[in-house]
Amino acid sequence: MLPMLSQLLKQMVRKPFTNLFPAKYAPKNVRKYLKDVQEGKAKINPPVEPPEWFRGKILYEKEKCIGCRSCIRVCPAKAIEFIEEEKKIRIYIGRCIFCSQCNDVCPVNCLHMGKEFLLATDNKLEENLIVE
Amino acid sequence: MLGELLFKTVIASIGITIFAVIFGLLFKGIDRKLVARMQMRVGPPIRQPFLDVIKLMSKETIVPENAVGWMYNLAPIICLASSIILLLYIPIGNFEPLLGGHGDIILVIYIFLIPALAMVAGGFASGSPFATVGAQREMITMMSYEFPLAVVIIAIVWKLSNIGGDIFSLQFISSHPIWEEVGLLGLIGGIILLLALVIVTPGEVAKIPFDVAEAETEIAHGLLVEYSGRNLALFYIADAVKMFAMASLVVALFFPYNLSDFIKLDEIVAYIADFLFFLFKVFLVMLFSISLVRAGMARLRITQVVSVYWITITLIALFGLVLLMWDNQYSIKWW
Amino acid sequence: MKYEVPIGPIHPALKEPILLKFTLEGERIVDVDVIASQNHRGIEWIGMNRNNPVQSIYLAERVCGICNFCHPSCLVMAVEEIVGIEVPERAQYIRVIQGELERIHSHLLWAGVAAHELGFDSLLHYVWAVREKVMDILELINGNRVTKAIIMYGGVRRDIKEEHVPKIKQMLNYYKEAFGKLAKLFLEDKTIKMRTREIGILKKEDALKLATVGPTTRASGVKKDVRQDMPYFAYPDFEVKAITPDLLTGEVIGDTYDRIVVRLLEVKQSIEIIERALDEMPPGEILAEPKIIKLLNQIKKAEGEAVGRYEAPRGEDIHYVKLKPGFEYLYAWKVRAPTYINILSWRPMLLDMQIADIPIVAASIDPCISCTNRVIIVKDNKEKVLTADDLHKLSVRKTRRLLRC
Amino acid sequence: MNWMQHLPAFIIAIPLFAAFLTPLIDRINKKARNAFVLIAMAITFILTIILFKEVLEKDIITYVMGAADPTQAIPKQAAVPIRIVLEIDGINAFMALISALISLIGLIFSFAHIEERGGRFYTLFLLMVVGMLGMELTGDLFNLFVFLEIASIASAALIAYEFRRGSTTEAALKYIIISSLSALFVLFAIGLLYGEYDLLNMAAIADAIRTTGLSNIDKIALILFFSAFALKAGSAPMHMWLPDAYGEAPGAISMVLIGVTQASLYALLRICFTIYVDSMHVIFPAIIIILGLISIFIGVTMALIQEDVKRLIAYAAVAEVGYILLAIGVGLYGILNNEVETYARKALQGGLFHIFNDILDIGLLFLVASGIIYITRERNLNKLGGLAHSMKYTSILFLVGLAAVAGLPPMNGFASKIIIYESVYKVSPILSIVAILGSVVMLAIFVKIFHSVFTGPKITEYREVPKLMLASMLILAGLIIFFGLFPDVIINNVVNPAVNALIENTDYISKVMGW
Amino acid sequence: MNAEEAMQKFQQKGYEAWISERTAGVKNKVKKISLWVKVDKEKIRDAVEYLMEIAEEYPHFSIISASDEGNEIILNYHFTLGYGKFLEEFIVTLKVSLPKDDLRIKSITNLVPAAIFSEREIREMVGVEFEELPDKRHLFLTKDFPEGVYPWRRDEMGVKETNKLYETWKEGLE
Amino acid sequence: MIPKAFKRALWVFHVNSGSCNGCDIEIIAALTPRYDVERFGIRLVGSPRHADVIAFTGPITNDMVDKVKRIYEQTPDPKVVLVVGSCGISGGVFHESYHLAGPIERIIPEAKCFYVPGCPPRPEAIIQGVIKAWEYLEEVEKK
Ligand code: SF4
Ligand code: SF4
Ligand code: SF4
Ligand code: SF4
Ligand code: SF4
Ligand code: SF4
Ligand code: SF4
Ligand code: SF4
Repeated sequence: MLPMLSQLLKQMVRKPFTNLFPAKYAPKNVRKYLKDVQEGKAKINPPVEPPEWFRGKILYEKEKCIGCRSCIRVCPAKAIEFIEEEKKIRIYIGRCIFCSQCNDVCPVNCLHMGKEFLLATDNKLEENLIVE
Repeated sequence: MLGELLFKTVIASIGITIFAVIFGLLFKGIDRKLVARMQMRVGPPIRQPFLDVIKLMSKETIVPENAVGWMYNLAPIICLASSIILLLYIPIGNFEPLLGGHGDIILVIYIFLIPALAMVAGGFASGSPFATVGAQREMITMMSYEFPLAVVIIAIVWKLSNIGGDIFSLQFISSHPIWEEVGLLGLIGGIILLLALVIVTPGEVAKIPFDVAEAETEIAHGLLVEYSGRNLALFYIADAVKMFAMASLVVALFFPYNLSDFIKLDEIVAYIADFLFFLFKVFLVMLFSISLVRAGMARLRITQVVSVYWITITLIALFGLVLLMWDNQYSIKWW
Repeated sequence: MKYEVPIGPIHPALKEPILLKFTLEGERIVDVDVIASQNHRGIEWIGMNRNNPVQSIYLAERVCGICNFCHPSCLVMAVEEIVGIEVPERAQYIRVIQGELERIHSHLLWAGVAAHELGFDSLLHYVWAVREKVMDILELINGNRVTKAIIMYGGVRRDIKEEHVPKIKQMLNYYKEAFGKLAKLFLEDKTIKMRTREIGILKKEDALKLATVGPTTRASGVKKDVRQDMPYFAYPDFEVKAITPDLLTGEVIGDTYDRIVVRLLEVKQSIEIIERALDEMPPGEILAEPKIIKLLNQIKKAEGEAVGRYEAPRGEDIHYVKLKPGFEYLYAWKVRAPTYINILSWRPMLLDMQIADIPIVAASIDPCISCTNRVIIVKDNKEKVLTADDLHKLSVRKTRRLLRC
Repeated sequence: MNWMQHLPAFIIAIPLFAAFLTPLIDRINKKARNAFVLIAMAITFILTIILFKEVLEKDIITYVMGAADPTQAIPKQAAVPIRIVLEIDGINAFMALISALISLIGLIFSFAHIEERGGRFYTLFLLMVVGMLGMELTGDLFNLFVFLEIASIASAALIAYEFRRGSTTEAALKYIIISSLSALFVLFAIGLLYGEYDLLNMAAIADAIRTTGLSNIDKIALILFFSAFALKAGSAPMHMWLPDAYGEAPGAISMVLIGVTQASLYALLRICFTIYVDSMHVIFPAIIIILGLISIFIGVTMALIQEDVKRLIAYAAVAEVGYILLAIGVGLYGILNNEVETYARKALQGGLFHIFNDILDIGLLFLVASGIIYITRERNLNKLGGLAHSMKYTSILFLVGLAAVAGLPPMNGFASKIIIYESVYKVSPILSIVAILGSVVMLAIFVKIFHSVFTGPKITEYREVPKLMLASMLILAGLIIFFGLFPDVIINNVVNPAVNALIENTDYISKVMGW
Repeated sequence: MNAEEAMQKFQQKGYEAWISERTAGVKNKVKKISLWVKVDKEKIRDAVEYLMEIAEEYPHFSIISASDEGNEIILNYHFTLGYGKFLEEFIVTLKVSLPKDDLRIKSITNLVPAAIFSEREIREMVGVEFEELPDKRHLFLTKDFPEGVYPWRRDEMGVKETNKLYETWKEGLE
Repeated sequence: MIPKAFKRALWVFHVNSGSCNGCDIEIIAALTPRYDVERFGIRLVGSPRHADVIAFTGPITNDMVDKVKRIYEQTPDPKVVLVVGSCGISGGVFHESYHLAGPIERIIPEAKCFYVPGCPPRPEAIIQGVIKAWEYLEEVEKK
């Protein structure tokens, strides 16, 4: 009649399914914790491993780019801007929708999807979010 | 004498308030943790309710412009105060209830209504349609569970009246566990009554499947929809205290046994052991009648709440009562 | 008291951006109105005025983030028909697998949300924990848990590699096991039954008249499924049969419970389809024209119109596309998501039900207002001047309320 | 002290004279009239207190109108009392105290809004008080009938006081018909008894019945008395006139009318407990209990569907009468079964205490409702709303009344109801359960009214009710809370003497008969 | 009844009708069939009624789409027929051309209740007036959307300016 | 004054202001066992009055402007805004549509926003957005 009850009692004694990213509970002092992590004193539980084809923050090999603007033409979000002076491009990650279409179209393969995805910020134009 | 009395009252009320808030929130934390573990999650730390309360206290307290200000602000205070007062009447471990005395069992039933009423008043006072729907639902729920609850309590009292004494006091009831006064039929009756009370419990503390008044997905927290900051914190604590008190009441009515009744212990040790044992009993009651039930069921509709309580549970409880009554005539001892 | 409860307005995406206004009397629903401007993002307009067809694939993907494979598929099929692009066989199979993976994820998501609407959070957590498995597979083969970005005119953009196959198979086995448990938890639970049986009934005639689609219509006994009636991709090879609740329960009532049954059975069906597709998948190319710029020029020259149809998890998707030579954009584009048409069925389902039923009945067509459908208080304009007439109305309302509850 | 001997006579005489003087003073000055009426009423009230104390100390007091030795009930030359005799024991002193108190409060309330044609109003008011007190103090059946008639006629006139609203006249007519009907019953019953025993004095009749046993005529008389007083007390199923009368009466009259109905209740008590108790069949308490349950049920369910504030409260009053009947019935049942100490005493305690509480609680609600009607000129619940924004004190007072009626601690309603619950379950647990449930439903009803009248958006700006109104409500609320907090004080000092009087009925007879 | 027969029936009735096809499937090749019927704007209700008459089950209404062709607006009423059985379904599209100077047409909601959303949408998006349409509020556009602007039109009544709000996001908040 | 406990008990009100649902389902996913943000004291609440964080998903459509403003007003101070998804940050794929009213900081300039880019972002990224908010709250705490 209430099949969930027995299921719950079973699950209660089982190990939780949770991936403890970044720590089990909220640390008392986040900034100290993050500093400790940088200094190697504390450990961060890693996020679920992203797979091989993961579409994260774009990597751009600027030297290889020939300024053909194909990527700009196909980008559905207009996340790519052409820098006239350098004949290169600039990608705004805050606009990008991670479709990787620019990767496919680039004739010289200078764009790749990286694996970085922890991009949260309070400044949407910060350095980390602009790829040149 | 008056001075002493006053002094005692003040100390007692401060003491009981601190006790109620701490243990209420602690058990709420345990409840949340338990439910989280049942759902394969890690869940919040056990101290989370304390954090929630501290946070809410520091937040802005908005009074919506359609609300009746004084009532809107008064409701949470009354709600919390009456929840705390409950604990003055309920025996805790080996400690006698601070206020107890004649008639407190009925008093407790009524005091249980007051937090709910305060919430209803608060809901009406907030002047939002969702709060109004919530308040109406709360009233209906209240009327529904009160019936079986009354049956259970009266049945116990009626049974105990055979032995005489101050039967309308909780202290008396908990020092004369019903199980010792009944024969086989009465034992079954007692178990049935316990079952009814266990089902009344989630209704009394407004938890799934009877939390229609606050149904989040339906009416966005209903009654509480307009509350914020300090007021919300008071309701939050009141909810926790009420949950603790209700579980304690179940313990007092049906499982009043103390450890020291079975094992010989020193006085102080006995008090401590009994208290811990009491907490353990409360924990068990909460696990089965609140945590497990709220995790394991879907919310009912208000009409279903009414029919479950008025028909199903009341019939069950009445059946228990009838068994207890027969028990006198066809007494078969079970021990 | 008669009062209006707005549900939404945070609705969802696509074609069906919604604010529902329920008129209630006490707890009973007496009228339902739909206001849909909240979520309108002008998708067709963007496709017709700003985007080239390749960009529009990603736009179509975001008509709805939940089933983000169906809209692009629909668009792609229509354009392929006009331009006359032949899709490689392996790509057809990959499309089927993607579509069915999405169906599993979407139905499980729905099941969780439905449980949540019933106040049954443990079930939400359980189902979503189970769902993580398919999310992992989707991330594995697509690179993102949600948006797939996989389909392209003339094929798919990424292959399913050898090393992926065992992982997918393992997932399928996991789901075969989980299915029994899910069915038990959903279909045997007394409280769920109390809340869904005989609730939100859509009769077969209404289902036909209101042109409902997908599980909503199948639960009412209409055997309608694009995969069966007019198969696309590689579906003709699988001979899919439309699922109706009588397969399990022996009768069709058309209530919310039946909709749960249909969706659960469809999960099972999807598992079988994926299994066969993996086994039978032919080798070969996956994209007819890998050069995107060339492809764009080819589409730019094409002329014609076509209708793309796709059986999405929530029902049939339709895209009408018209191309004209020399036109950089789609000349005309009309998107019809399933919820667009299913929403009409709320009215017959909800009339005379209670407030408590709104969430689950509304969710039962899987409108993707799902978790967003928490009711938000939209307060009346602050300076509301009450006239004598208003007061009269107020009193009439109150009378009714008092008489009723 | 000599004048103390005449105390009972003064209690009736003072308001009676005041009633006749009021129109005269009214001609001179309205303020003076008000002061005069107030003083008369206050004196009466003080006298009832003194009387009560006297009864406590001296036991039963008898007073014979116009006799040389007014305390001697039976004149030397006769074997039985023959003149107009006032006989006071715990129970009627208790009732008189309540009646006088409630009249005083009602009067204060009335000052706030009765100005125009006030002379007539206050005369009627005082006459009603006279009737009520007379009924409660007399020891003679025929006098009882006379006072009953005085009270009925005065009340009917008061109900029709706001005759410009047509419905008041209708209610008054209904009331007068019902009253005459019951008076007729009473008169008939008196006639029967007089014919049989040649007696009118209650104690004497009781004595006679006791010695001769219950004859068929006695039985018929009992049934007649019973129906008449139950009708006047507003017990279901004879309650239909009550909502009309209470609902249409102006201001505080609704409240004082409760006193009048309770005077009938007193008469019922007197008949059952004093006259018939020894030879009564247990069917009678059973009937009383059943009537009590029906009253609770009907009161609650009918209250649920009312739209008029005062009518709604009137139905709540029916339910409250039900509680009283329930307790009294159980008490009587216990006495008949010789279970006095186990539960009958307790039940009677609860019942009598509840008489007091009922009048305070329902009275407070009536006053609040009248205040609201006075301010808003609106009595339909559906058209009221949002008053708490502007009438803070009134709404708080309403909350007090609400909690009291619903029997929530720490109000007096709880104190008496708990005694009722604790005693009646002995007869059957179901009685307690129904009683508890009745209060919970009542609570829900009043919360709903509270919502529809006081909360919600502000519709119109209103002022608070006048100060005098607030003052009278405050007195009631103060009493309610005091009784709730210290129920023992009241039970021991006020209720218990009355209970004793009911239980020890022979004392009454023997004292009056001069044994 | 298959698409061929339906086409003949419509042709007999004097409508211009034709069929387009597309193959699908890998091992099991099947045909997806669309039937297109040209309908005069006065006859739209007749055509829908006729459709209902020849269909075995209630014809499934899908959507109305629109395209702006310069001087005229073409409305396409998409239906599907013969659903429920493997491979028997086909699409029927009724094409109606409306001259821009008289954008009025009869509503079909009395025949097909499901069309109400579609008609409301077409009404607000391209400015076609549906006679006897029971509900004339906006469906997707806000209530205060400017009068006389129809997003799907390609003439001067369409939306010409693109929304520049999101172009300035880069410059920060000014 | 913000107490230390504040950041460990954030209650979130989620507003879909025109999103495609992609981000919304990831927010829900963050609540479910795999990610379980309740560990951090985070709860999704049904009324803005209870909220400390308002999570917006999607670009703001014309019709949502009022509602967004009102919800922001109804939320008691202190509060922060979490913008989940690229389209909320910059319009993403929907930019230039006639029916959009601009990014959130145009509508409520005084809000303190945290952005989580991604389309949709992974639940972990949303958690990281919360971590950013914690850091900010800690800074405010000090003052
Ligand atoms: S990934 Fe897509 S959205 Fe991002 S820059 Fe490349 S094409 Fe544009
Ligand atoms: S397509 Fe590649 S080469 Fe061309 S501009 Fe973009 S990045 Fe540079
Ligand atoms: S698809 Fe429809 S609802 Fe969605 S944005 Fe485009 S026009 Fe609006
Ligand atoms: S199921 Fe329907 S609404 Fe959802 S994404 Fe797919 S096509 Fe869109
Ligand atoms: S129907 Fe719901 S899930 Fe599907 S696209 Fe629309 S909003 Fe999203
Ligand atoms: S309820 Fe779920 S699907 Fe709907 S918007 Fe929220 S997250 Fe997305
Ligand atoms: S969307 Fe609403 S109902 Fe669903 S989890 Fe969130 S707050 Fe609860
Ligand atoms: S960011 Fe992407 S996934 Fe998220 S709501 Fe916007 S379009 Fe959808």
